[in-house]
Amino acid sequence: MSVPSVTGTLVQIVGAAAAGPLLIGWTRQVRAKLEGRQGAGVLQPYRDLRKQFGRQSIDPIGTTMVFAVAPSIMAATTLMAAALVPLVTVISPADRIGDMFAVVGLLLLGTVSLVLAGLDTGTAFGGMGASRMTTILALVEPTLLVAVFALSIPAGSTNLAGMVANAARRGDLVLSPTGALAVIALLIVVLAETGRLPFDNPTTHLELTMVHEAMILEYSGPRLAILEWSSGVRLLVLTGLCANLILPWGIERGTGSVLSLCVATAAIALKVGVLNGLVASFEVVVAKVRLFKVPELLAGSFLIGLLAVTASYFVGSQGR
Amino acid sequence: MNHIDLIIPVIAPLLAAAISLSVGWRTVTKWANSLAAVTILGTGLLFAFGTRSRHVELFGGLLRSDPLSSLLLIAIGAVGSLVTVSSVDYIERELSVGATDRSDARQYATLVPLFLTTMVLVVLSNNLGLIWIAIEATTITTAFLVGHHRTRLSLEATWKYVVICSFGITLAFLGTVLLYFASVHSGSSPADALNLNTLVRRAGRMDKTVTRLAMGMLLIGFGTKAGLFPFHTWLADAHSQAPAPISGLMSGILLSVAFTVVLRLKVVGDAALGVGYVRNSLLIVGIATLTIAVSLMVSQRDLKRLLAYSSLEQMGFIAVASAAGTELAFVGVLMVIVGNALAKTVLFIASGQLQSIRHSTLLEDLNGVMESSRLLGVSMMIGLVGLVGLPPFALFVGELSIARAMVNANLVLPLLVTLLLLLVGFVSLIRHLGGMLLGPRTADEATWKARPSVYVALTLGLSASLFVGLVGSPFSNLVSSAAAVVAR
Amino acid sequence: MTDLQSRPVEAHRKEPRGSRPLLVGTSTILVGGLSIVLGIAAMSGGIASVSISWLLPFSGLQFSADSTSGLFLLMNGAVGIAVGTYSIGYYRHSHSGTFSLMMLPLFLLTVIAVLLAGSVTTLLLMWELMAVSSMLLLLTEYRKKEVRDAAQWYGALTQLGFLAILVGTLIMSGGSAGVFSTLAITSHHLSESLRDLVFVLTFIGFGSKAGLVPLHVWLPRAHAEAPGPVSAVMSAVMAAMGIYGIMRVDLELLGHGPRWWGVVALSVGAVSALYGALQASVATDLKRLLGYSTTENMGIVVLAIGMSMLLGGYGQYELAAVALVAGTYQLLAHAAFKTLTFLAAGAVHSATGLRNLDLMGGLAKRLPVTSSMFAVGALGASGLPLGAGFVGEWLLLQSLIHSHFGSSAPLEFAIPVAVGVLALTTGLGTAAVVKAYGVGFLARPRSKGAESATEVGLPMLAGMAVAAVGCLAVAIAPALFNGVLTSLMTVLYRGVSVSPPRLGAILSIPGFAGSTSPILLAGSTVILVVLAQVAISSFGKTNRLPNRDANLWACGNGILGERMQYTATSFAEPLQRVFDNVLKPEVGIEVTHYDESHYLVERVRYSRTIVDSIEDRIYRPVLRGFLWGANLVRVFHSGRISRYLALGAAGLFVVLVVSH
Amino acid sequence: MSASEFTTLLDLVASVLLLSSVIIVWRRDYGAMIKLLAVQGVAVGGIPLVSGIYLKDLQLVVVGMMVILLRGGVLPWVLSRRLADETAGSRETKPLVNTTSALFVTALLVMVGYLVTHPMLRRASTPETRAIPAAFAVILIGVFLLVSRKRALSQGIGFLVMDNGIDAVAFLATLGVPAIIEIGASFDLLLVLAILVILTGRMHAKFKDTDLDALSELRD
Repeated sequence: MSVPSVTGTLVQIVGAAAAGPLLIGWTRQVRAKLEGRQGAGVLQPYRDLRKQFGRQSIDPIGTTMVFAVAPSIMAATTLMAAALVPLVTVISPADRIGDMFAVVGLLLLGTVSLVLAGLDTGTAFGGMGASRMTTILALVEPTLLVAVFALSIPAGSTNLAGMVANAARRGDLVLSPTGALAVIALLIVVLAETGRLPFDNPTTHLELTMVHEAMILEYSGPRLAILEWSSGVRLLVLTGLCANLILPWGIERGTGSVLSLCVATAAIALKVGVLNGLVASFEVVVAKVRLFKVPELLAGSFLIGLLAVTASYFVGSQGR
Repeated sequence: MNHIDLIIPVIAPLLAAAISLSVGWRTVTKWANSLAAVTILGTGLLFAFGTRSRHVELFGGLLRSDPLSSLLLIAIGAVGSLVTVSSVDYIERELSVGATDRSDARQYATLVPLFLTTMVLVVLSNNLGLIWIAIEATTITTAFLVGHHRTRLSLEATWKYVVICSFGITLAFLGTVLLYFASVHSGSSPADALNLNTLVRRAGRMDKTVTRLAMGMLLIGFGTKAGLFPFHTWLADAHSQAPAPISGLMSGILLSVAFTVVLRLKVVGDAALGVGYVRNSLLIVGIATLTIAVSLMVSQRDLKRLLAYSSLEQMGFIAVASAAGTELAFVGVLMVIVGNALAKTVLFIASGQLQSIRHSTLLEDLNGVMESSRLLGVSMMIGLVGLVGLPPFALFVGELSIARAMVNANLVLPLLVTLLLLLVGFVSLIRHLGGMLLGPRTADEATWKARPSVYVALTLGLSASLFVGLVGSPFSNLVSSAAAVVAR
Repeated sequence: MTDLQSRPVEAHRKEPRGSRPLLVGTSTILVGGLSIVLGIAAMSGGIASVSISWLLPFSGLQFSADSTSGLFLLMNGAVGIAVGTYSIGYYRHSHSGTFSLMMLPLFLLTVIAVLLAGSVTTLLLMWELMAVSSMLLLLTEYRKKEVRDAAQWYGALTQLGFLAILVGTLIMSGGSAGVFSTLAITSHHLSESLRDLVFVLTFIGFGSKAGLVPLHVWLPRAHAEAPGPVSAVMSAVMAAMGIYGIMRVDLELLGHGPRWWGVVALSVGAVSALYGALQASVATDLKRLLGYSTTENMGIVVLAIGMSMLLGGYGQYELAAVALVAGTYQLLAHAAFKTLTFLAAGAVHSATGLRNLDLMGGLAKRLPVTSSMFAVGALGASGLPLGAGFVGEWLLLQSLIHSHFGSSAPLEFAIPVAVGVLALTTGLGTAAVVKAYGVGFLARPRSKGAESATEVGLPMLAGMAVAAVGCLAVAIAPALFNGVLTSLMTVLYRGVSVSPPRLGAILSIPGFAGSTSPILLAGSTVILVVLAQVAISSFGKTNRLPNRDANLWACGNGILGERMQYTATSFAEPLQRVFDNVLKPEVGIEVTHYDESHYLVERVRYSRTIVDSIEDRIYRPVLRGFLWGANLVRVFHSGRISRYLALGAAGLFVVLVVSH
Repeated sequence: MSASEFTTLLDLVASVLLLSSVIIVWRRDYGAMIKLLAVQGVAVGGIPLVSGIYLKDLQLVVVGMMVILLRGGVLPWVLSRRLADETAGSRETKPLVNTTSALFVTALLVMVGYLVTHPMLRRASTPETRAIPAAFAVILIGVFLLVSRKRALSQGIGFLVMDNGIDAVAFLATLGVPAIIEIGASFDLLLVLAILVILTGRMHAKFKDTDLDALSELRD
């Protein structure tokens, strides 16, 4: 466990934790501009967080520990993911602790805790959000795993560092049939997982359409702040992962110098920024699909992932 | 050396019958009947485990005793003892409610030991003609036992019983005649041309076509009494209308006794015609019998008919099993016979108790047995476990041995078919009997009390089956050597 | 799913019943202890083979044990101890018969005997004894119709399975008593087609015990209707015996077979896993849900075994070992978490009289310990990290990902499908346990029974605690099982030297990249959660405002009623809609019109019941076919003597014709 | 007795056997049927009697006398006792097969009898064995009667015809089975017939009819 590798990991964690809200602000700002609005500025999420943290915590009557702990689990799993996903460096010591399955599982664990919190309130909204979220997550997971599977075959490993390193080494992974298909599938899933359009509208409070917001309707104060912050970090981590799989350029690959770390950080910031800008623009032009259309979308992405795997067997078999 | 003791098991029940006929239904009658049955059991045990040679003959080979006949004597004696003991309670109960009168009781007490005599004679005869006479005599002695109740239904059952059985048995006589013809023409002396040993010895030289015809007639003819297709149609009616102890005797042992005749004939047939003919006949007849039995069990509504068809099922099963023809197969067959005899007798005795309380044999009327009498319910439950071939009872050992033998004889396909049919029977039995025993009670009545003698009979029957199924020697040695008698 | 009416709380009806539960519980614990001792002895190779010729006439008994038996013995023992402790408390309240009570330790004894069986005939006898004793256990509350129905289904399918095993193993042994040690050699001399037949038959037979689709139909019924401790042993121990059989006969004794064996096992496992998970995710009866989850998990195990067979067939023994370890580990995990969840479900039933999730709710407050126990078990069942089910699934995915089947294109397609199926299974399984815990234990009570529940007694809690410790051990300390699994490999892969996956603090597979560390994941996550909690509460502190209780948001409509909560049915509705084509729910719409006019509707009644569609599609037609055939025979037997005589005459003619 | 006389006598016996059976199928009047049955019984007994005289075998003569007594006398007498109590009419009113078809079937059965017994003739062709086909046809006609008649009494008659046929086969093929067996079998037959007659009586008392179609309450 060398100093540079530990530094890289720490940079990742701290950076992700710090920049999560910024990313939310950025996407909102992009949307506002594209919709012809002024927008609240990219730093608005930080201001929101400060306000929320200053508020009094409220325990809704009848809720249990689950409700109280869920935000913390959400935050903890998100941070774990930030540590495990190679955003800045591929030589992280955390890499051996958990591979892609662990990351997927951890994120799922966070979502599950939120679902339970939604059920714990015993309101119709909480139950509704929980039920819808459960349906989505049950369907998201296969797609996610198949996409990961596709990408891990050329890399020969399910550890993310290995996958990203492989992408960096090959350079043209995203252009190969496997890579392209897998990344498309992965992107669709990330949108679903992070509650973006067309799966969930992150800004809605209409009971007919909301999913994520319905579950956290009873939260307020510091707990809500933690939740909002976590979802920002999540978005960052997942889009960052996608970005690095598509364009692994600039990532730290073991030289260990301060310069290369800085370059890597800048690169990932740029990549995430651009990617999310694209996502935001995409969100402007699409509408949320009906809840019962969601499975179709996910089935489609599952199929794409499956094709990616098959392609990887036939195309990638010479490479192994 | 003259083994005059061979006629003891024939004489003892005859004496009992004479006593019953002369004095009617009295205490001495009851004792005499039970004693006669116990004597059969005792002589059976003596022949089987005594010090002298196990193969002996009497009257120039007319009667003989070998391990197979000893085993069957034991079975007849055991079932007979259980039945005669429980008959006491049965008849007393009927007398007390006026369901029967004293003259019918006398008839009953006379015919039961006569029936035992005829079965013993079948088992001990070594002459096909004598066997035929004895088998036909079982029909004669049981006709009025089946018709004991003199109701319209029992009359119907008796008529069918007598006509169908006589028809079938008459064909067996034709077969006997034809075999005699073949035997005489192969050089046997007319006096012992029908002696089974002679038949086996001469089999090679007998005319094939005539023998085939004769064997066919004999199989379906004696198969009648064993409840085999196509003459199985009398069975359920007779068993369901007969008084419960008689059903127990018929279902538990008469069928098996008749079946061992088929087994002994199989030896002759195999020697004369090669293994194919009898084997295929047994397979066809056995599977047909099984199919019919389980089909009629599926939606059966009458307890005694259900039990009767279960006997039919067992007969079909052992017919198929006999096709394998090895010693292990016959070991299995004999274990099935023993296990079925004990379990079936217990269940029939218990169902007699149920019938006398609820005045019905319909399953829907006999619900909630466990609730009404824990002891009766539990013994029927164990009887059921023993009947469907679950361990640790004798039938399980039988099924296991049969499966082994049939695999060994490359009869995997018939085995699979048979087992699937048995599965249908299994499901029907646990469905109907399970529901009857465990289901809720609709009748409003106090807890039942039966006589201790009934419980003694039930307990003895079950423990015997458990012992036979679990522990090996000395009983298993007897079964092995009995199987060796008819094995190739 | 079916009984929406609340059952009266029968649990408290009977008075405590003296020392008998204590006796039963203690003897169960003792049998469990015996099993563990035997297991350890077998593991260390210390059990000499014994043969008893005077029992079981004509076949004799033969006992021996190796590490495969040892592993299952240990598992059986551990479950026995947990269940034994639990049942001391449970039977004190239950109204079950004394007879079936006594069967609990006997049942475990028969399981031990199955595991020690050293010949085909011994195995068959013990297997059937196990079936009988489990049947009697299942019939504990025989007065209920559902229990009798469940017993019927169980009886029929277990007997079907037994017959398949009977024929299969006997073909393998060539009709002999079949001592295992010689069979392993002689079975290779069988012809190809016979070996195939053996495989198919034994796979069917053992699969029915493991509850694999389509022979699973007994399982949700039986597991739902049996008392809590019985469901626990049936699911954790008896279902695993099906896997034991597959391992013992199909892997060890039969040895390598053609590749399609592996494909069959793989497919059956995948279908079972998916179907079980799907049914579990829409079930509303808690124990039925857990029952389907057994099918799901056994499916995963068989999938792993199939994968192992396939990999072995392609000579990739390292990965084959990984797959086999994955399956075995999943089996261990299943034993731990399913014991726990069934015991907790039994505790809930005993405290509330409820099994229907739609009527539960609010139990986390009323049964705090039971609820957290259930949560631990449910986490294990979900397959998420930190839970008991994670390690097994991780290993299985690894073996899938690294497998490579050269030229076989169909397999190249099959593997990603298997991954997808596994993932979908995990997703649905997670949905199922989220529903079970979220709807059943959280929020507010939906019925009187749930409202008045009080925590169960100490023995039951202790029993659950034992199982919970097992769950934790499986979840975070796979290193504990390293030795056990390694020795298992040596038995099942005789003659092939493989290095099994290393299950240390970090899991890794020799020769392949990829690792994960359950213990570090769990540790750091827990630390982070604690830190986050501290952060939240310290922010609250700086403002010096204490937490405030507040009413739930009811759209300004006053207080929320219990009826406004989501139920298990409504929770699963979207999923059910997605899988409509598979589940085929029965929908009934009943419209009542006003008498005056047909155009005015007074009331519309809508009902939607989920039935087991396999039961509906496969079993009902088969049963109908049987009944139809039986009816033909019945109609022929019309009671007319002339017809009977004609039948006999026809027989006579056949004889006449055949004889020529 | 010369060999040709013996052959003629046996041929006569065979003709009587066959003819009586055919007429039994033809007739529906019980009285006539029973008389024919008695004739048939005498014919069956005639076989050992004739053979005994021809072979100068006293035992066969005795057996023949006994058979004539039993089948020609006792059994028909038992049946006719029953007939006397019959009030539902002394005719088989509604057989399952009408007379024309029945006769046609009988013709077929005679042919079958010849075909079946063909191998026995091949084996040993003596005057006795040449008559076997006729006896065999009688058996089959008996079976046919048993199956096609619906009244209790006519089933008894059919049964007896069949048994006569078998006994005839026995005597023709082998000059009879050993005496002890012949006696036992005859005794059995007598008892069975007695039982049938008693049962017919009871049936009559219960049902006021002996139509066997009424006997179909026992079924599943």
